[in-house]
Amino acid sequence: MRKVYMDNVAATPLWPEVREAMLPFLGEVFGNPQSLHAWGDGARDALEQAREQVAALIGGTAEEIIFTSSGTEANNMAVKGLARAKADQGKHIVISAIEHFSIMNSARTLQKEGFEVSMVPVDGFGVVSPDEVLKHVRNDTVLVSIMHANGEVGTIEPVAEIAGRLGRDGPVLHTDAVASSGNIPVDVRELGVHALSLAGNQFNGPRGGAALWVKRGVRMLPLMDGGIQEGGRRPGTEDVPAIVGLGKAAEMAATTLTARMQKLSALRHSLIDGVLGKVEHSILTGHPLQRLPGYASFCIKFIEGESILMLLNSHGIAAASGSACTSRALKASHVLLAMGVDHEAAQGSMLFTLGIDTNQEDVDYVVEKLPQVVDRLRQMSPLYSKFLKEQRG
Amino acid sequence: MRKVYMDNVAATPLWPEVREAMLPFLGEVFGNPQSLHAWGDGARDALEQAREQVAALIGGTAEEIIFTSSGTEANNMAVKGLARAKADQGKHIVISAIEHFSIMNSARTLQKEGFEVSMVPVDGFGVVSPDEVLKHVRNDTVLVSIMHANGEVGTIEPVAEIAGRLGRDGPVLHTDAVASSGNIPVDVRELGVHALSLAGNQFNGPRGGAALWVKRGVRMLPLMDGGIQEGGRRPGTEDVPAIVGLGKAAEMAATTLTARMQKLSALRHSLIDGVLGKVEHSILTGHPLQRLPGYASFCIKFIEGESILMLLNSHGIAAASGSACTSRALKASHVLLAMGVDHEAAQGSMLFTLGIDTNQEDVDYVVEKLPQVVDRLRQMSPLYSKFLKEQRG
Amino acid sequence: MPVYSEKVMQHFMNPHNVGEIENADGVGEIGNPVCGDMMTFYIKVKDNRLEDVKYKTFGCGAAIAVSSIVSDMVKGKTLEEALTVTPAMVAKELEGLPKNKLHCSNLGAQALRKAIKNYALSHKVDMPGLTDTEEPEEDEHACET
Amino acid sequence: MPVYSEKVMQHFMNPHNVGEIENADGVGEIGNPVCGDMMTFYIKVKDNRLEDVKYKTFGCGAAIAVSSIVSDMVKGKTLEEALTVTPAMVAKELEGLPKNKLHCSNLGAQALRKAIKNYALSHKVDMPGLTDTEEPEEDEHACET
Ligand SMILES: Cc1ncc(COP(=O)(O)O)c(C=O)c1O
Ligand SMILES: Cc1ncc(COP(=O)(O)O)c(C=O)c1O
Repeated sequence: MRKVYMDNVAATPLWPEVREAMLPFLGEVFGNPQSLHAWGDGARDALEQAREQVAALIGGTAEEIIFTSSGTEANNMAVKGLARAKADQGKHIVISAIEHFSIMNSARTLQKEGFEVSMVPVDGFGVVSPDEVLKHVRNDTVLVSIMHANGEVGTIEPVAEIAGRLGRDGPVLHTDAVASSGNIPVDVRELGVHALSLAGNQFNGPRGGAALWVKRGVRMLPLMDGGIQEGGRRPGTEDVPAIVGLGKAAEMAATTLTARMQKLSALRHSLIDGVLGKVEHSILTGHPLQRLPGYASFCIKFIEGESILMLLNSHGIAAASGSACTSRALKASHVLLAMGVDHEAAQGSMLFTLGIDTNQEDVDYVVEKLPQVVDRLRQMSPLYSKFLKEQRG
Repeated sequence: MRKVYMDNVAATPLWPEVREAMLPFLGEVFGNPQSLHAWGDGARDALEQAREQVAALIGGTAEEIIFTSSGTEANNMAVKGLARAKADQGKHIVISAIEHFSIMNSARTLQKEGFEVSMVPVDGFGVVSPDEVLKHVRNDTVLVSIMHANGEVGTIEPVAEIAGRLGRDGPVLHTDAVASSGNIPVDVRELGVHALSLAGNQFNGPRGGAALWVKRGVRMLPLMDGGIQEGGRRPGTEDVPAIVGLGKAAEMAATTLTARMQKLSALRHSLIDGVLGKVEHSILTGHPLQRLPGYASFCIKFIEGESILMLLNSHGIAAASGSACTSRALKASHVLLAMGVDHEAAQGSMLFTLGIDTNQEDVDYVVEKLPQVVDRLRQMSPLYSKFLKEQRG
Repeated sequence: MPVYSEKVMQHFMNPHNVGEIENADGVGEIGNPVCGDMMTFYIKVKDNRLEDVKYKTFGCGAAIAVSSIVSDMVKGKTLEEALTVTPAMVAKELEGLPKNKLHCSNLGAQALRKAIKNYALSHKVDMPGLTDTEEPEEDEHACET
Repeated sequence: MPVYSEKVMQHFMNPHNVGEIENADGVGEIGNPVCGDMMTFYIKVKDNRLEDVKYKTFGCGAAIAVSSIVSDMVKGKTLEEALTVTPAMVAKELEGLPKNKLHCSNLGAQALRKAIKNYALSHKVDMPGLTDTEEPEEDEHACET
């Protein structure tokens, strides 16, 4: 059976070059970068090289990079650390309604600490309008966090515009660029932000290698306490193999970016056209153009995401859904609901995320199999039979 | 030149079996354990197997294991999460004076949140006496955190006794077993604790793979906010390769424990005898018997640790020191000072940590080279010439 | 996959008795698409026995497997026998369900019960404990929107 | 290793002019073992020149390299020339020092200055700006115990 992996938002395969770069650090080069001997030297050199590579990917400087264990950790550190560092100047923060849970729930924790949180709504395409952001900013707003691209529908947000509108004297601006970094151009100076989160596992780097970029001079309290690693801002023995992998992935991402974007956009177009053409009562979610190159997301009416995924899996196809049943908490995606998708349609959400190994045959295979799967589930759906009866009658 | 690595507290080489176990997860088995398809299944099975392996190492159950990215993170989560969860019952915690910075500084953060922190002193061997702990416990004490073994002098603490004295209705008891787990027997039921931190990189597992064991039913607030991984207690995409490595290392550690302890204790004895015999004015630090098998720690008078390390390195030998100069903060080890070692002697602290690859020739080589290094530095030490003059005069 | 048993997978991949019964003697619908799961059971009754049982289901893998196994479990049984089917029996028959999918087993038993009640009421059959009681509120775990 | 320059490593591995001078014309001691670094400089003065300079040093690699380079830099110089040596010059001569080791370069310059002052005072040589001023307090960065 053909195997088609279209769940690159959940996990990406390592670039072979990344794997190669990491292997020595699982072998002979096992030292601790803090150690005062040759083993430490090897590890420290690698750590600092990775810092340069990551900085280069996003147009920052090496000293501004703090390595973390995940995008979630980077987001927690940013939201809590930046807000808490300014708590004496104000206790209000602004986020969008479609942020990742690591931002949403960090904001909720700040709420418990006495911060007020304003949530900026989005339009039907999942776009956060700069005007709306501005409306929510107050005198005591110390932090604004608006994601660079959404991980469920792929919509790219106008972060540079938001930064421009907030102005030089505005609050600290953080952007969660976990879904976008390595996949579209990300430049911290062009974006005009003060802090930016990224994670290697979103661009064919390893898990465990992520980073928070914090602009020089911006104050942030650490999330964890401990020793002096990462200048005391993120203590704990550095995960050198993962960081080396992140660095190499950053380098690979930078050099392959344009070609990859072109290839993935073309494949994604083909997938979207195929699905919308062959599956009746399906809609595209997210912005039709301002979206991550490899993201094809839909709502397929009358059926439910988990069962679609299970049948796709039986055809060797991997994808994701934002349905209630596919979430442990049994809640439909807050992103889709914020975009105005109704609860029922949200149950049929499907997200195909294409990656470096995806080719046209994969797309064709999905476009062939998905309609069969949808048909089969609709045959047993009480909603679909009701719909047909209503149509007839 | 011979290469002798005796800094296993800073970093351990991976067991070849651990490396082998990890490799597939840097290759084909790259899925996300939360995903609903075959790729996710492979990752999830591996994750749950690792959970069993780690639980087995410490006598816990798999559901009680929370994977973290480091010992530091596990300690932060434990101290902050356990204390904050009980803040309504009392705001006092007890730690020892020789805890790792991740505990010390987490306690300091709690202090800023209104908790009171009592610090239990240690004796000259670095032992925390159960009596002393009891003296500091009050009605409003909600958490006691006493490390299982110290990472700078290797002293093993009487945690089971402390647990016994605290009794069934006492405060929550956490132990930082990062230095001990995998190196000596650790059994959470025998220790009688409620929570325990461990890290794979202390027993030839990978960086990025660590864990907090929390006894079933004990409440803890999470350190990070985000999705539903680890039952919501530690969100963020799971670092499957590191966790698989941790699991395999736990298994390896368990099966090789007795033999390893015997071998390392014998080598350590030989090293200690050699150093104390050949280096005048050197003393052993830590407990002479109740210590981690591979830990040989000394204070060498009249000279300073960093320069010792640099000269040892020039002979191919890797070790560590707790001198002020070797720390970024330029402070002498708080552990040595708490044990009553004076500041001057603490500058000459040396820690040799033996590991799975250490053999008798390595020990002999260190016993041959260290006295030469010490002599050379004493020749240029003003303290040593003063001492000699005083002795003569 | 959610950690589904082989039995669940079998029933999901090949659900038995899917469909509607025209002129059914009883129909029971439960759940709500908003919550992610919805089942409609159709029954044909002859001589107080479930001569035929069919259903349509919108929902996750567990919901579909539950519908299928419930239809198997009760087909040919007397109405009274069918009413003794509990969610626990359904879950057991499926060799277990993940904790967060247990509510699906409730839905199956409840939809069937509703269909039988619908039959009894519409055919004026007195069934103590069923026709003389209010149905319990639908299981709420399914829906925390 | 701390990120030491090659020059630091050379001087550390092969420090020049280590030792004491018996019947030195001036001795200057600075630092404190409690803080981790201590230097004693010995000078021999002839015709207002540093005919010989030796030292003993307790401390980190940087402290030893600093002592060595300072002794090189001033040997044979007049006292006035020697006094113009600043910590920045020392650090530069060593091709840089890690930020947290910069205080070591202060120690070197200060120890030498103390030795010259000791010579001037004991030999009743008037040196404006030196013998008529209080020594600044020892650099405090070295010691935050
Ligand atoms: C936009 C966004 N932010 C944050 C995260 C969290 O990343 P992680 O699970 O690796 O911590 C994700 C994950 O997909 C994401 O898409
Ligand atoms: C006793 C103890 N606790 C905690 C830690 C912190 O571990 P990590 O640096 O891996 O986070 C260490 C590190 O050596 C340790 O020895």
